[in-house]
Amino acid sequence: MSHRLSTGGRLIDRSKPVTLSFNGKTMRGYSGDTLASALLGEDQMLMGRSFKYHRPRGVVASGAEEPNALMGLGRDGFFEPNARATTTEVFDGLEAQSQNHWPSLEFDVGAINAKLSRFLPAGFYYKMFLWPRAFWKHIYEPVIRESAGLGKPPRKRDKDHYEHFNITVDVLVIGGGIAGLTAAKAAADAGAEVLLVEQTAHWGGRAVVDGEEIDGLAAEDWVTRTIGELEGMENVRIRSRTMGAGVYDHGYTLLYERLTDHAPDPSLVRQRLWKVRAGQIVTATGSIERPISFAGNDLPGVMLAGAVRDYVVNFGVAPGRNIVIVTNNDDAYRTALVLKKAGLAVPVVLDVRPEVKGPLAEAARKAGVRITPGRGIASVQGKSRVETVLVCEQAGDGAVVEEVVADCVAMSGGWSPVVHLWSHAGGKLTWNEDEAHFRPDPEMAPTGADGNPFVRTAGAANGAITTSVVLLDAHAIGQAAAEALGFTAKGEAPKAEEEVRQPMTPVWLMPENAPYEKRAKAWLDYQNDVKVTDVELAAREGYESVEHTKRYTTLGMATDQGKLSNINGLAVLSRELGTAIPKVGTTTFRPPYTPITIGAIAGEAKGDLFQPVRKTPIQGWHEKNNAHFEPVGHWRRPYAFPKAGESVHDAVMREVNATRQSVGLLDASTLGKLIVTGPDAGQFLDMLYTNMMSNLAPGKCRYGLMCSENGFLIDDGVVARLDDQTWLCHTTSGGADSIHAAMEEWLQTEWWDWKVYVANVTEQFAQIGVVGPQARLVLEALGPSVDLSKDALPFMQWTDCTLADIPVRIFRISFSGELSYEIAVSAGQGRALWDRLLEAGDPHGITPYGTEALHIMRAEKGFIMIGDETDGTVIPQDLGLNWAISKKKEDFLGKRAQQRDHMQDALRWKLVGLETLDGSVLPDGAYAVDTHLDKAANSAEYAPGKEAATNDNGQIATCGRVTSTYHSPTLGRGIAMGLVERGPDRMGEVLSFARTDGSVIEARIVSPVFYDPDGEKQNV
Amino acid sequence: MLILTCPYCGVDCDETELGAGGEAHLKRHGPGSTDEEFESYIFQRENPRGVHFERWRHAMGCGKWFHAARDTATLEVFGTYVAQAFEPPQEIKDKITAKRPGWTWRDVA
Amino acid sequence: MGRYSVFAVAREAFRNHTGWQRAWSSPEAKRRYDVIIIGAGGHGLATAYYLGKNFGITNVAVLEKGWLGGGNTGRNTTIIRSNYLQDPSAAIYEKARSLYETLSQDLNYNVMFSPRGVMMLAQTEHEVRGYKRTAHANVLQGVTTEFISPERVKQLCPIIEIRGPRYPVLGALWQARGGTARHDAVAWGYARKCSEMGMDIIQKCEVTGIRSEGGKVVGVTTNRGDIDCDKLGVVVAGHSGHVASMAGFRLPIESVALQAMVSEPIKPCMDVVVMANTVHGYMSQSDKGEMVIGGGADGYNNYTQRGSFHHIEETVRALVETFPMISRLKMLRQWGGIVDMTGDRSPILSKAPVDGVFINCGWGTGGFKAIPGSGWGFAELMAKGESPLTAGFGLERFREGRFVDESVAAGVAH
Amino acid sequence: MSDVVTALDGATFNGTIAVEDAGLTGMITLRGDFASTSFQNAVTGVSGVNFPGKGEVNSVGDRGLAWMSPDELLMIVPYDQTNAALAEITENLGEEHHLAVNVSDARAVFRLRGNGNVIREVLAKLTPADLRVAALPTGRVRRTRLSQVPAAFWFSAEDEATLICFRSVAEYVFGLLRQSAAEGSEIGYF
Repeated sequence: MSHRLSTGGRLIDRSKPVTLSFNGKTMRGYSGDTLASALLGEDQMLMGRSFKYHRPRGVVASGAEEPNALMGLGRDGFFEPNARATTTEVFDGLEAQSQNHWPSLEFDVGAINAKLSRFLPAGFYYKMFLWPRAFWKHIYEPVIRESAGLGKPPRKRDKDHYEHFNITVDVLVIGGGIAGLTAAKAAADAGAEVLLVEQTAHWGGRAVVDGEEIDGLAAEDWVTRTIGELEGMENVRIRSRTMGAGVYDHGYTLLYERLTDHAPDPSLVRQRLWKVRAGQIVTATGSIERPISFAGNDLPGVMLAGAVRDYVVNFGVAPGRNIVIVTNNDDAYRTALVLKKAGLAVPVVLDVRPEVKGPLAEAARKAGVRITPGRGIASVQGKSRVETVLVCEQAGDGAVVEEVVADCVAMSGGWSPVVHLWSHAGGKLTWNEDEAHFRPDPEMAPTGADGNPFVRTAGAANGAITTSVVLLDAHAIGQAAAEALGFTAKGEAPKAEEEVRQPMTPVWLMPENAPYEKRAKAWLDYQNDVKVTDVELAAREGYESVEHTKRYTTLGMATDQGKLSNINGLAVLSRELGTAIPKVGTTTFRPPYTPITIGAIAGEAKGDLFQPVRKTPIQGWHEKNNAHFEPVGHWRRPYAFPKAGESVHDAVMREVNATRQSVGLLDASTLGKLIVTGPDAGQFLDMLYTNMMSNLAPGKCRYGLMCSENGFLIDDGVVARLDDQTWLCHTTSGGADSIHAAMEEWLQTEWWDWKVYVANVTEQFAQIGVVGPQARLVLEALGPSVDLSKDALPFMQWTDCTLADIPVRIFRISFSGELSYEIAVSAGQGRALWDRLLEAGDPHGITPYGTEALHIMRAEKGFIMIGDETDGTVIPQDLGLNWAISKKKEDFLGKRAQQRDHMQDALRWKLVGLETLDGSVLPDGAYAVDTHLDKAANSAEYAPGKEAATNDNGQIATCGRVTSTYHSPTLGRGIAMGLVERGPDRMGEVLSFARTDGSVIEARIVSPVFYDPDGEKQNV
Repeated sequence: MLILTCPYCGVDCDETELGAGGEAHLKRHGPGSTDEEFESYIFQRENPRGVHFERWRHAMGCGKWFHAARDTATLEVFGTYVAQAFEPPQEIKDKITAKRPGWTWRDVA
Repeated sequence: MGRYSVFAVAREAFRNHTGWQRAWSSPEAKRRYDVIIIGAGGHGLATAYYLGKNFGITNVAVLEKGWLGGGNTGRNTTIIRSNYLQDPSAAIYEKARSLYETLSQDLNYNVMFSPRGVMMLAQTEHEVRGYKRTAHANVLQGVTTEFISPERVKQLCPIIEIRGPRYPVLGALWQARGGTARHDAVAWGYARKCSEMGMDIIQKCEVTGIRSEGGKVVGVTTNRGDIDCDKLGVVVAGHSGHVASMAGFRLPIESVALQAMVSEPIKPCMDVVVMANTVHGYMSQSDKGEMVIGGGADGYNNYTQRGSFHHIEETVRALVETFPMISRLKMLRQWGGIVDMTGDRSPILSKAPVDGVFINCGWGTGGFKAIPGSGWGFAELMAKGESPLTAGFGLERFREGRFVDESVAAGVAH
Repeated sequence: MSDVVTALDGATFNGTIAVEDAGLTGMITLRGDFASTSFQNAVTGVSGVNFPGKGEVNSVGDRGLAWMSPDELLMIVPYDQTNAALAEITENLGEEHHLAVNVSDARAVFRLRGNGNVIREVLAKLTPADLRVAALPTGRVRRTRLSQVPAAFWFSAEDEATLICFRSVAEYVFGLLRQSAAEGSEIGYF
């Protein structure tokens, strides 16, 4: 059984015991433990259930590669599913629950899947559940979904917060083992700015566990010394608990820093996402040990040999008392020695190599370890954990030659470099026959903006195995990285004794000729339950590419992203296909290296900071006065100002009536305001607007239209000429930035020889509309410095003056058909003027109104609204705006486009007014059905008893649609604007509009100007 | 995540400070052009897997448009230059020809 | 080739699954075919399948540079819907959706079509108007959709925050028979049937040239030699411009990287597909339990299949606002695909300037959902020279200014 | 002018650094030909500071000139002297092609005070710009992105920075800075 040893454990502090709960049970551990080591210390070998068969599973590894020990941590606003027990640091009060089982971890109904496993081979679902059709959605799929899915979903809003951090650095070194430290030191010594990060809380990686000797010091001491040196250097920054998550193009790298996961404190930042721009990146990410494929290799108690060693050395935890070791390489003997030293029994080391003669093996023999060459495991037996190991000849088919009682199996199938970060940005791999692993191909490195490599791998990640080689390699790589940035390298590599090793022997299946029954129990991907026979089946069925096999079997698609299973699976595939492994190819790795919290990706952008809210200078008043807001871009504009007990609709009606009958007040500050000035400004505006602007007289205003070069109407507004060379262009609220950008684009990239400057002064001014028959009286009450009478300031003119001693610019323009003034005032005094206007208007019952009243009034007047009458497919000619399209001008943006066939088509839908026969309001966006059956070959019923033409696809033909529709309080009926085929030629005709419920509503085609057609009201 | 150097500010811009503007060196066709010319001006675009010339705006910066010569397959940037040009500067063309033997500057239609 | 069924699986279970045959054969290319399709993705394979099924044309080769289904077919977020605004779009996407309903049975391969329902959230007044317009259009197009209330939204998808301070949910366009399918299975299922009909799917066969005589196509040149044909279908999302240039014509297309991501798997918590276009995010939950999230596309040409991280960041931001519970989930994997964007963001299914050559491309971000309809219509176009399903998507529309613009509806195509 | 207010109306926050509304500031956007001596004389004459080189900001007391683009400067003057300055520029330049507009009310100005490295750290949480001293020394202006909005900032001294954004997003930017400068969120990188 697994247990805590009485001594040892370099990372734990036995003076600091912690209490945690696992599935409600109280357990003890020590500060420095991982959740996995703490549970092992309490003999909690069973830690989870697998994805497909719900097999009982224990921890296999000791780090980020762990596939089995996934837990739910915390509760409510702090609950996190699928957390790796091997990378979770314990703290007092930690709550963990195992996953994917019902009702309990020990007894899981889902385990029935395991009994049925022979019926559930790879891709079984592609071949089953075909009939009856409806069963997939309603029966099969729900069952499959419920049994899959691992952790529970969080239910509460995340109570933690996160942030980002952007930096630029010369050399980024990822990985805090001896390779990372050496590379960082080498680059720093050359003078480069260096950032060194390590995903765990500790420095030194494997070397300190394995007790290597460097520069005559114990690795532990050498690491401490080197960290000290690095911390002392001005040009170096080091950061632990910070993982290299992803490498992107042009040196962009994501680092994932976990600040409080080991000591929760909601008042602090939980996780920080670093966005690093590095000149050179050194990935010293080490290597990962491979499991071996033998029957029963997924039983709790079967672990990686290196992990077994980690638990003993780092945490003083023994995964078992009788530990059988099975290996194909020398490294596992380190585990044997560590176990012996800890006083644990190692009944036998099964070494598949026919002859065993490496120095480490010799040392093990000396320590009294029995080694049996050429042997492997026929199968591991046990109910829910390892009980006996059946030994066989590796060369054979599994005939049992020995039976060994054991409670743990430590396996080592060799080591694979961690190449994920290298391949994220396009680095390629090469197959190393000697170590049977893929390593980065230096000839095929990811290249950056300058076309040169920007990622280098160092040490074990680069395929180096022994300490001495790792150090030499890392030193050289660190220097090379600095030199690539123009620094001059100096200094010697740290030294370690040359290590003699006996070559490893690849073992992809144990025993070599294992029969089906054994292969069907030999796991490749633990989490997703992919077995040797699954990959073989995929290959036989023609899913020959790695991508096909992965997707068909789900090999490597689990949350560990195949860190343990990829190579073994690839080997089985190549064996089945009879193709060499490198020929079969490898899969590309995608970011992140291990999963990162979505909240950390969102960073600060949540709640109030989710998106910017743009506020006008008068926003404060709106908020105080119960405005019902609607988002308009990033602005929030008042839709209406409901009074206590008043519905939004009633408020809108009241606002329209009050404005038409007396006077209303509108915050129009969001309107775009662009200054265009220069000798060529007139010529420029004549190109931008469809109508003529160069001949507008100073002091006057003109309504203008802008089209895209593709012909479509994109914006409209009133242009005022300020002086001989200067125009002020008003755009829609949404158009302010885009039209400004468009003007700059044309001036910079097409007409750069024209003398024109543009400035966006939208936010310099608050703009207030004073609208209605009493508008002039309100302004006059504020002692204007100029005469505002009909003749002094006629319609479509502007003037500078003061109102209530505040400097303003008054435009006499109208979007409502009423007598109306738009007053521009410096933003800093916008609120002051608004308040003065409210006071001055009080005797007239002045009524602030919102966007909906604005829309209704413009619709009553037949004015179009960009975004309602236009949708990116409408040209001004469609809207009866030909009067605003210059015939004289040879050219303007959109003119050529509007000459194309389809835009000249007589059958285009054109703007009309629409009046329902019953006075009701037409539905938004309703379509008029084409009842001209003669036009089409076919027809169909579209509403009870009604026929309509249909097109070749059997769709009912339409001849128009509603673009704006409102209840007009002024007319006391529904009014609408719409686009209708040849509409203006069909005045008086009644159209049928289809409701979504299949019924129809009839409306007559009328003029779009419903109110004051002769414009008498705005000219008073 | 590209980095491009704004030829006006001289600063290295993060992609998120920039706005992409599509193919560079297009010739405007207005009234008087044929339907084919106009279609190609508005819609037909070079879409090479390799050397490409494109427009960028230093949107979150000086607001100026500039051009970049970039490889769309490797994302290598051969250089950036001001937008007031009918074709890339000679040194950028030379640099590309050196790095991509056989490459020649097309005559922009 | 044996039929797939629960009985077949049971039978094989007792002989250790040794009896399964190859899902598709891998033959050497013949010298000549009636029709060659370049590209063994979903659209290419579906085209071949319907050429055989609907028109009896089976002397067909499908040439694939890499592995079948290895392109965007296997890189998308598997959403299937047809609630489009414009008639031509609604027609082809609804044809596709209706074919998906029975595709598993038709192909005898479970593509796991799951009509769990697709909702597009309206979070501004403008979107409300846009989606109501689409709902009205859909009624007449024979596409079943409805505009539903915020309460109904909450009921259908409890994890949505409908009272978000910034963008409260004002309603949604709901298509109950929209949903998802298993993307790889669609390609594999079509491939298996094509192979069964005697068509040749030739993988690792890269077309390096298109040969024509007197303005008519006569065949292709490949890394495995020349192959002749009467008709050539080009169905190579992400590489269309490249292949078109071999035939000597240009396309109104730019290729950009589009990104997607999945979270770690969790137990079922979301039974519908949700698209929130105001905040540019969409999400569904796969049968494995992963939250599948669609990201944005780069604004610049990019063939790296990687794309930029900030799109993921922007999408995730938006989704955390709308689905606060995902904040504590972890991103498992992100990836990119190359998508072809046309001038009006709608696809091109058209005769090409070269006689005998047909082009199917420009699906942008919306290709997967269209596969069966695209194959059906494109097969008809290739066989008969015209098809009502493809009529609106001809190349000439860009010259005439006759666009099929879906961006006009509040819903952006995904 | 008593009723003139800034967007933040004097808001301040003290965390790892001090964030303050800089109050009413006169700002003029100037566009013209930098090569023209008359243009140079006009703006230096009015501002009383040297013409800035590319990416530079020169200031003396409450007056300054910041390089915004190859043809755009931001002139800073006392708020109540803005119109006078404008008039003077217009007069000095006469017919010469240029643009000079008052943007004092269109912007919000923040003053960031504290340890210079911490100020850089706070900003680095929000902008992709390279904030190493070598890349952004005192007297150099950087126009960039602050989370989701455009902004410009410069160090007038190693322990004081000025940040400018659009008026409408002043509250958003204040919120960003407040969160990034929250106690306990120090990184200690720079």
